[in-house]
This record gives sequence, C-alpha cells and structure tokens, in this order.
Amino acid sequence: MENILSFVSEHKEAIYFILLAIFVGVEVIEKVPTILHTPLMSGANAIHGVVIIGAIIVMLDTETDNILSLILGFIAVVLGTLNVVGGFVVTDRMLEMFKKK
Amino acid sequence: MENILSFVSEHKEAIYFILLAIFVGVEVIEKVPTILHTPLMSGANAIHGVVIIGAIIVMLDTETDNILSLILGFIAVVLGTLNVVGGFVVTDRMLEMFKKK
Amino acid sequence: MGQHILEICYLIASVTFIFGLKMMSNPKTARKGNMVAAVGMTIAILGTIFLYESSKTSRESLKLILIFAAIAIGTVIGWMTAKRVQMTKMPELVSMFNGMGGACAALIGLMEYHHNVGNINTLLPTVLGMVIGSVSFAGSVIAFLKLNGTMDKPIRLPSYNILNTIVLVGVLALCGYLIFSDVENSPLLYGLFACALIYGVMFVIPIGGADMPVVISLLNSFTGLAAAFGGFLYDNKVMLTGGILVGSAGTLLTIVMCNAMNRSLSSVIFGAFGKSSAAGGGSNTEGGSIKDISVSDLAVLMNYSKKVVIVPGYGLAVAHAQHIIHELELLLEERGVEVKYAIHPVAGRMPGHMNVLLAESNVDYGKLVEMEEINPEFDQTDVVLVVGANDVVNPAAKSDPASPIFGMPILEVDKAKHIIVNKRSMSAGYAGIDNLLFYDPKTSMFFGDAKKALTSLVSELKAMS
Amino acid sequence: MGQHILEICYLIASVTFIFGLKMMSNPKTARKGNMVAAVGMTIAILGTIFLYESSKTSRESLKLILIFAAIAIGTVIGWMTAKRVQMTKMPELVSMFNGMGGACAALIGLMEYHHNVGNINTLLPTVLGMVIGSVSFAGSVIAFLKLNGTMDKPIRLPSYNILNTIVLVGVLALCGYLIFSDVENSPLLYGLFACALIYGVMFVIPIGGADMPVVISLLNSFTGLAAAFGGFLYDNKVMLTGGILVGSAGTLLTIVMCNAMNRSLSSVIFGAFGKSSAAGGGSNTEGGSIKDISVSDLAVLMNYSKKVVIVPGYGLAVAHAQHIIHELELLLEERGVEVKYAIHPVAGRMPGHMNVLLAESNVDYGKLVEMEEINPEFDQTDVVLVVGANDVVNPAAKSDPASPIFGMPILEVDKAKHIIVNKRSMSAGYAGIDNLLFYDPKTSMFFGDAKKALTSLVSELKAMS
Ligand SMILES: NC(=O)c1ccc[n+]([C@@H]2O[C@H](COP(=O)([O-])OP(=O)(O)OC[C@H]3O[C@@H](n4cnc5c(N)ncnc54)[C@H](OP(=O)(O)O)[C@@H]3O)[C@@H](O)[C@H]2O)c1
Ligand SMILES: NC(=O)c1ccc[n+]([C@@H]2O[C@H](COP(=O)([O-])OP(=O)(O)OC[C@H]3O[C@@H](n4cnc5c(N)ncnc54)[C@H](OP(=O)(O)O)[C@@H]3O)[C@@H](O)[C@H]2O)c1
Repeated sequence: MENILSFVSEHKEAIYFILLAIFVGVEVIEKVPTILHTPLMSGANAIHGVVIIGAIIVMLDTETDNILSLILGFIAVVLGTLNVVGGFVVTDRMLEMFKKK
Repeated sequence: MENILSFVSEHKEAIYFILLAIFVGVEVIEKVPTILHTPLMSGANAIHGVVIIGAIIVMLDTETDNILSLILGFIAVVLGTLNVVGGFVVTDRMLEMFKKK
Repeated sequence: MGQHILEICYLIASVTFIFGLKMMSNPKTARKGNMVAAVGMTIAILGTIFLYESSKTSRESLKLILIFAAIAIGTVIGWMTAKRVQMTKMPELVSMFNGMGGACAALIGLMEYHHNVGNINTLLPTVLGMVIGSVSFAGSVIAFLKLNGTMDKPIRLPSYNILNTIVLVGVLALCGYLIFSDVENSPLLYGLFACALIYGVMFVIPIGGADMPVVISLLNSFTGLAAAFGGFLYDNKVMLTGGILVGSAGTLLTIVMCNAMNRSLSSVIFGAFGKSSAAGGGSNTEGGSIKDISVSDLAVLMNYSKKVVIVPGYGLAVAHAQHIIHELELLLEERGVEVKYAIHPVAGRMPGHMNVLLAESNVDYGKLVEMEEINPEFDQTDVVLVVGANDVVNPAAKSDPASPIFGMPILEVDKAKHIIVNKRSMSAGYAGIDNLLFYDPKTSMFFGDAKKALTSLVSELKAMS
Repeated sequence: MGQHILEICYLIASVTFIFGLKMMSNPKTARKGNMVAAVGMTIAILGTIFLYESSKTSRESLKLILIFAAIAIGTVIGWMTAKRVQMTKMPELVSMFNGMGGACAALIGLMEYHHNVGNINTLLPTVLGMVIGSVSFAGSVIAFLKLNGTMDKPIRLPSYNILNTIVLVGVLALCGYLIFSDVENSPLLYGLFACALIYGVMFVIPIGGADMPVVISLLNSFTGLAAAFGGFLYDNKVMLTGGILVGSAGTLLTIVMCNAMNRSLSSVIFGAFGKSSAAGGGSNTEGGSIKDISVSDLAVLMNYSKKVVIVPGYGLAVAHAQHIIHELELLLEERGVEVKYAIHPVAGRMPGHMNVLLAESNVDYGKLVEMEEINPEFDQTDVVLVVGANDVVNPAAKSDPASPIFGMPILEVDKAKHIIVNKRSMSAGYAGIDNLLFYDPKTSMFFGDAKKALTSLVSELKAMS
C-alpha cells in the first residue's frame, strides 16, 4: 500500500500528464462526426507512427560496429516511416474526397 | 533568445501541463450549451476558490507569534471559503431548478 | 506518507474538477457535476489542513482553531447569502464571490512575498498572483456596485484610455522591478498592491453596467489565473489544474458572449458601444406613431387567440415577473391557447439568463423554444407578447447596416399577426438604440412595469371567464 | 542548446497532433488538420535526427546514411501504397500500417532491453512496449489477411478462450519476471517476444472477418500505447502525447463502433455473435415467397418514379459499384426523378464507410441523408433501391426481441411504395441472420453482383429514352 502511494506521489507529474492527455484525446475525438470516423482512424494511425522517433534514437545511440543493432534499427526506421507516411497520405486521400463539396 | 529556449526546455513539464489543462478546459467548456452558461460561470467561479489552499498553507507555515500574518491568513481563509461555499451552493440552487423537468 | 496521501487527494480533486465541468454540459447531469467538484474541493481542503508538510509547517492548536473558525465563518456567510439571494441577483453574487477569491489570492501574495525574495522561480508567481488577484478583486467590487445600481453611470474621464494605459504600464514596471531586483522592498510591494487595486477600479469603471456579465466572466478567468500562480508558487497541482481550467473556461465564455452579441471584446472594454449608441441609431425616432392597447382589449385578444408566443427579455428579470408570466401561461393554456416562450441566446444579461429565470418559476422546459426553431413559427402565431425585451427583437439587426447591432440574429416577431410590447417607456435597451418594431402598424404598446402590467392582465383574464 | 531546440520541436509537434485531431471534427478543416499533424511529425523526426543528444549518441555518416535511406525507403513504399490502393481496401491498409508501427515498437523494445536491465523505471516501459507492439503487429497481420480474404473463416479450436487465457497469463508472467528479476536474460526476452506474437495471432484468429474494423481500432490503440511506453522509456514528450492521444482515440472509436452495432466489445472479441447467428435467427426462412424483378421492369419503374432513395451497404463496397451508382443517380435526375442516398451509421464495415465511398465517386454531399432524417421520408418514396445492404434494413431489429440485432436502429425502408433489393443471393449479411424484408409483398429482388446489375440497369435506362 505505502509503495503504491509513494509511487503515485513520486510520479505525479507523469500521472497528471497522462490523465490530461487522455482527457484531451477523448474530448477531441468525441466531437468527430461518424462520417469522418474512417479518416480519423487512419489519421490516428499515422500519429502513433511517432514511435519512429524511438527507432531513430536507437540508431543514434548504437555503436557503429554493432551490426545487428544497426540492421534492426534500420528495419525499425523503415517500418515507422511506412506507418507515418502511409498513414498521413492515405488519410489525405480520403479527406481530399470529402473536401470537394 | 537562448535564455528563452532553455527556460522552455527546463520547464517543459510545466508547459505541457499548462497546455494540456488549457485544452481540456476549452474542450470541456465548448460542449456546454448556452442555457447552462450562467450556472457554468458560477460553477467555474467556485472552482477557482481552490486558491483557499494557498491561504491554508500560509496559515500552517506562519510562526504563531506573527500576529499580522495570522490575521491576514485568517481573512484570506474566510474569503476563500466564501468563494468556494457560496459558489457551489448558488450553482446548486440554479441547477436544482433545471433538474425538476 | 502523509505527503503521499495528500498528493493523491490533490489528484482526485483535479479529476473531479474536470469531470464536474464535463458533467455541466448536460442539464441532467449538471447538478451532480457541481456536487462532484464540491466533494473534490472538500477533499483537497481537508487534505491540506491535515497532511500538508513543509519545513516551516507547524500545527499549534491556535492555528488549527483559527483555520476552522475562518472556514466556519466563510461557510455560514457564503451558504446563507447563496441560499437567500434572489435569482435575479445572480450576476451580483457571482461577481462578489469572484472578488473574494481575488482578494484571497492577493493576500497570499502579500504574505508570501518576503519569503520568496531571492528565488525568482517562486517570486514570479507570488508577485503576479498578487497583482492579478488585486485587479480581479477591485474590478469585481466595482462590477458588483454597478450591477447593484449603486454606481450606475459609466464614468469616463477625458483621455481615459491613456490614463488607464499609464497605470497599467506602471503596474507592469513595478512588477518587473520587484521580481528581478532581488532585494526585499516591502513598501514598493504595498505600492504595487495599491496600483493594482487602482487599475482594477479603472478597468471596470468606464464600462456600462449592462456589459458587466462579460466583465465578470473576464474577471473570473483572472482569478483563475491568480489561483494557477498560487499553484506554481507552492508546486501545488490542484491549484494549478483548478486555476487553469477556470482561466480557460472564463476566457472561452467571454468570447462566446461577445460573439453572441456580435461585438468584439475590445469594444466592450473600451466602451465603443456606449459612444456610438449616444450618437447614432436614433435617426428614426420621428418615423411613425405608436399605438397603445388597454388591458381589457389585450385580455380579449389573447383569450381568443390560438397561438401565443411570449418573448421574455431583460425587463422581465428586472421586474421579477417570471412567476406572473408563468401564471399567465397556465391561464391561457386552460382556455385552449397554445403558449410558447421564444428564447433568444442573449436575452437578458447573462447567457442562459431567461432559462434560469423561467426554470425558477417552474415553466415546463419543453415550452422554451430556441431562436432558430421558433423563427419559422411566427407567421402562424396570433399574438407575440414581448415582455421587457428590446434589442433581441429589433429588426434593425437585419435591415439597417448602419446599426450597431447589425448582423446579430434576432427573433423575427414582426411576422406574427399581432405584436404586443410591454415595457415601461419608449427608452432604449442595452444597445441604446431605437427600435422600429414599436412603430410597426401591427404593434401595440402595453406600457408599465412588467410585473404590474402582467398582474393586471391576469386578473382581467380571470374576470373574463 | 540543441537539446533545448529539440524540446521545442517536440512541444510544437505535440500541439500539432492535438490541433490536427481537433480539426478532424469538421469535414471542412479535416484535411488541413491531417496536414498540420504531418508537419508536426516531420518537425519531430528531423529534430530528433539532428538534435537528439545522450551520453551514447554519435552521428557517424554511416548511421545518418542508414537512417535517411530507411526513411527514403519507407516514404517511397508508404507513399506508393497509399496512393495506389483502392478506396475499398482502406481497412486492409490501415491494419497494415498499424502493424508496421507495432513492429517498430517491438524492435525498439528488443534492442533497448539490455541497456535498461537493472533500472526498473526504464525497463518497465521497454518490456511492456515490446510486448504490446508485438501483439499489435501479429494481430494486425492476421486482421490484414482476414480482410484480404486470404484467411476467411474464423478458426475456433475447442476451449479456445481457455487456451487464449493461458497464453495471456504466460505473457504476463514472463513480463513480470523479466522486469523484476534484475538480471539480463536475453533468451527469455526472445521467448517473451515469441509468446506475444503468438498471443496476437490467437487474439485475432477467432474473430470473424467482418468484425475486423473493431479489432483494428483496438489494435490501433494498442500501438498508441506502445508508442507511449516508448515515450516513458526515453522521457520523450512527443511520443507520450502522440501515443496517449491515439490510445484514447482508438479506445473511444472502438466503443463508438460497438455501441452503433448495439454489441459489447467482449461479444466481438469472444465471438458470441458468430455462434448465435448460426443457431438462432433463421427460424423464419420458410415464412414466405420472394419475388424477382427483371432489369427492364425495374428500369420502367424507376423511370416513372418521382422519388427514389438508394440504400447503399457493404455489398456496394465489395462490388466497387460506387461509380455506377452515381451514374444511375445522375441519369435518374436528368429524367426528373428526385434521388437521395440513405446512410445508416454502420452501413459497410467501417464507420463512415459509405460516405468515403460515395465521396470518392463525387456524389454530392447534400444528397447523403442520415438515418434519423431520412426515416420520416420513406412513406413519400416511390422506390427504395437497396444495394448490397442487409442488416441495416432488417425489420427484425425493431420487431423481433429474440434477434441478435434487436434494438439497433434501422432504415425503415418498408414504408416505401416499392422496395428493390439488389444482392447476389439470399445469403445473410454481417450479422448472419435472415431478413424478413425480402419476403415483404412490396419487395422485389434484383439478384446479381451490384456493379453488374446496376450497369445493366443503367444501360436499360439509357436505351429507354
Ligand atoms: N444574455 C447575455 O449574455 C448578455 C450579456 C451582455 C449583454 N447582453 C445584451 O443584452 C441585450 C438583451 O436584450 P433584451 O431584449 O433582453 O433586453 P434589452 O434590449 O436590454 O431591453 C430591455 C428592455 O426592458 C425594458 N424594461 C426595463 N425594466 C422593465 C420593467 N421593470 N418592466 C418592463 N420592461 C422593462 C426596458 O425598456 P423600458 O426602460 O422602456 O422599460 C428595455 O428596453 C442584448 O443587446 C444583448 O446583446 C446580453
Ligand atoms: N460500419 C461499421 O462501422 C461496422 C463495423 C463493423 C460491423 N458492421 C456491421 O456491418 C453490417 C452492415 O450492414 P450492411 O447492411 O451494410 O451490410 P450487411 O448486412 O453485411 O449485408 C451486406 C449484403 O451485401 C450483399 N453483397 C455482398 N457482396 C455483394 C455484391 N458484390 N453485390 C451485391 N450485393 C453483395 C450480401 O448478400 P449476398 O451475399 O447475397 O450478395 C450481404 O447480405 C451491420 O451489421 C453492422 O453492424 C459495421
């Protein structure tokens, strides 16, 4: 019990951050009308591609002679880019169609 | 310039907190319909009475022989309580009338 | 351990504030939302009293007694005032409570100043919280007096804005000096305090009494800001959350109100409205003749109508006529007349003012129809009864591009068969402009204080059956 | 200095994510919102490449070349795929890109593990991010294969849920062990990785292909969570913001979809639907006879109608009939027939599916009418043309409390004068239940693949004039 309490209080910054971000997410998404849910889904999909930043950091922090790390990092960056670029482009394509009217 | 940059980056936790809280505030309030704006105003009014916590802290941290501080602190707590209690009660009264239907 | 529990209390309170405000978005949950926030506040306050701990904290019984005494006094006074006040005095009350919060923030700043000299990270929020709190306090007091009628004319010295700006610059300069000078200087602090109070007074004094709701909402967000600075000072999350939430809520509400009136915030603060109204607008006064209607004629007319729409406005609130109008409504319905209320979004002086009033007198929620919905119905309406409303039915908003309210959406009552306008005189409403509707051949004026006039109408109607 | 600028880049990116999502709430600003988020993402990525700094960071040209090469490859492939894919393949595409993100998170976890052993604060997010990323990856791949048709039957071993739970418990136990044991144990890490992949596969395999949109939305929020754990690992705010935003957005969308289908999330995941549909519902198949209509009769009927309402459904998407239906609409309008589309909120397989499809073929936005608005219009409609829709027009939702879709709001097409249903056979739709509408005396079936059937209808109509 005391562990949990002190954990919460030590990480309060993070907890507030998480809570507020969740609130923002929920509030913002709640306002999106059904007709835009498919583009919203793919737009959100593109945003979680932000994980690519982790992959870049891994690459930057790895030793240059650690071939395995370099290869895996390389793959991770490719995958992350796919997620980001593909996500945004496909969302844009969908929304372009909505905009015409 | 560099000062500002380092200020921002040193206080990033606080800045994210503020930004997210502002977003939450705006998003939440945007959804309130006009008919509820008067109670909303007075409800929000009650919430900023949270400043009373500062007054309590001043009281707790003051030396007992510092009469001036005690008196001012006392007044501050009274004022803060007025804000909190009055605000919530009056809001409740207004909303009670809405609920009847 | 205690400190940890306190952090969790604060976390809970912060979440209740957010949820409370969120629940306010629906009339069904709004009351519960207010309760939720109140519970959170109580947790935060009690938590602080018993668990707060810093290097200087001590809990002598004298202090605890004083704290609880202060809370008891505040609770009793706050509770009684809030319970007793008339619904029409709501704006006054909100501005008063807002002033209390601002004063509390100001006092905290005054007392904390000398503890924080030398540490810019805490001195900054201390001084700023004090200044904003003082402005909010002084401004709220003036707003209260204006709403109250004690101070009813906007006071406008020559070159007012320049004077005002000078004081503001002075306040800012003193702030900067105190924060960055690094030496304790109490006299200067009190000087700053005085200047901030003066600025608060000067900020509100030139603004017309009717603009007070906008001002109060703005001052509300100021106090929120002051609370947030308190949060920075003590690294206290719940003060931060609460303060920021209210700060952004107040700002948003201010903007919403200005938009609904089709005016800019600066025109409210710098009073462009009051001026233009004195000069322009009145050009058509000679434009026609007005027609009176007697109580008995009106009673007959209404008695034999099929559909009556009531348009309540600020005058209804002033005259406390919400109960008698409900009686009128019930009486007419008994006689088979269909009655509805047309609610304009900025009728009255606060957003949702009419809803609050009519809810108080138990009018059925479903009978309050919003502007967009009722406008197409006016041409099937026999009688429109305008009670103490003026600007919200002014056709100049649609037809006269020179009018200061041009572009504001209005209730199109002139489509109805008969228009009856109840007010005390021919004088103008909030916007200070003339209303051509009163000269419309279909319009009849029914002069008198709303409460008295309606009371006589009701008794006339009762006598008829 | 660089580090400070990087923090500001991250701040900007976080704000663009929020604003981007916010702008998505309006069709007018949605596209710009997507762009805004994309710009923010670019800033964050470039900022990281050039400004990120830790004790181990080095920028040998080999690394930079590799990074840019990887980005170039990803960009080209992602761009091409996104540009080329057919609009009807959207769900597949989203699930594929989602899988990529999950895999990226999993790889990061695998590589970071040995750097973080011993420090529980970073080990925890490392391991959890890896596990969730892997589940999301494996699940997305299966979802992709299912949508694709490669794996089209739900595979359901006996006592599936028990098996599934065992794997899940195993994964959790391994997680706990790795996180708290404090000793580096790479084989176990790879074991955990494998288990997580297996769990991802087992999680999705039993779910029917048609439920995939719900699953994808859920997996979307999983990947968001994995990204957020990355944020904790590197104390990187933009990963945190982005991840949490997407995590909550995905969860909310999942719930919205389930609600619109009137089902619970657990019934989607544990497949209660598939079972009950096989058993129940089919009781009325013998209940009546069905009527066919020939192309020429249908052409005549439509040509001389005043008002036609088209109800598009999943079949329209499958058959890629969105362009030909637009042609039909234009043709009818030329002949003076009023044509509208009735859009059910869960028609098709993704929320807003029909809107996206019809927008693609340039159908005028104003002609797409939502369910609540169009329902009262059906009794003034001459012909309702149901194209590849089934559940959304099933009257059992209103009349048969035993039906699995009972309570779901439907398009009340049976009020129209004539109902024409185009589908390939009498087989059931998504919910797997029979539809009494087809046996309605007013209904005529117009069998065939939507695209082919409509093409023949259009040429018949053209021939008529
Ligand atoms: N709702 C908000 O949020 C808000 C906020 C700020 C400003 N405003 C502004 O307030 C105005 C509201 O329009 P409104 O039509 O409701 O009010 P109004 O235009 O201010 O007119 C009120 C009328 O009521 C009459 N009146 C006053 N006391 C009366 C009494 N005892 N009995 C009968 N009549 C009485 C006055 O005429 P006599 O003196 O001849 O009786 C006056 O013309 C708008 O211009 C709006 O922009 C609204
Ligand atoms: N929109 C969402 O977010 C979402 C998400 C998940 C699930 N769902 C569910 O999906 C369902 C949607 O209902 P719906 O009415 O649109 O579709 P549906 O009930 O699934 O019916 C689609 C019908 O289209 C016919 N069809 C298939 N291919 C065709 C083709 N090439 N040409 C002509 N017809 C064809 C099928 O019959 P034949 O095989 O006889 O041709 C089938 O009966 C609802 O149950 C909803 O709950 C929706």
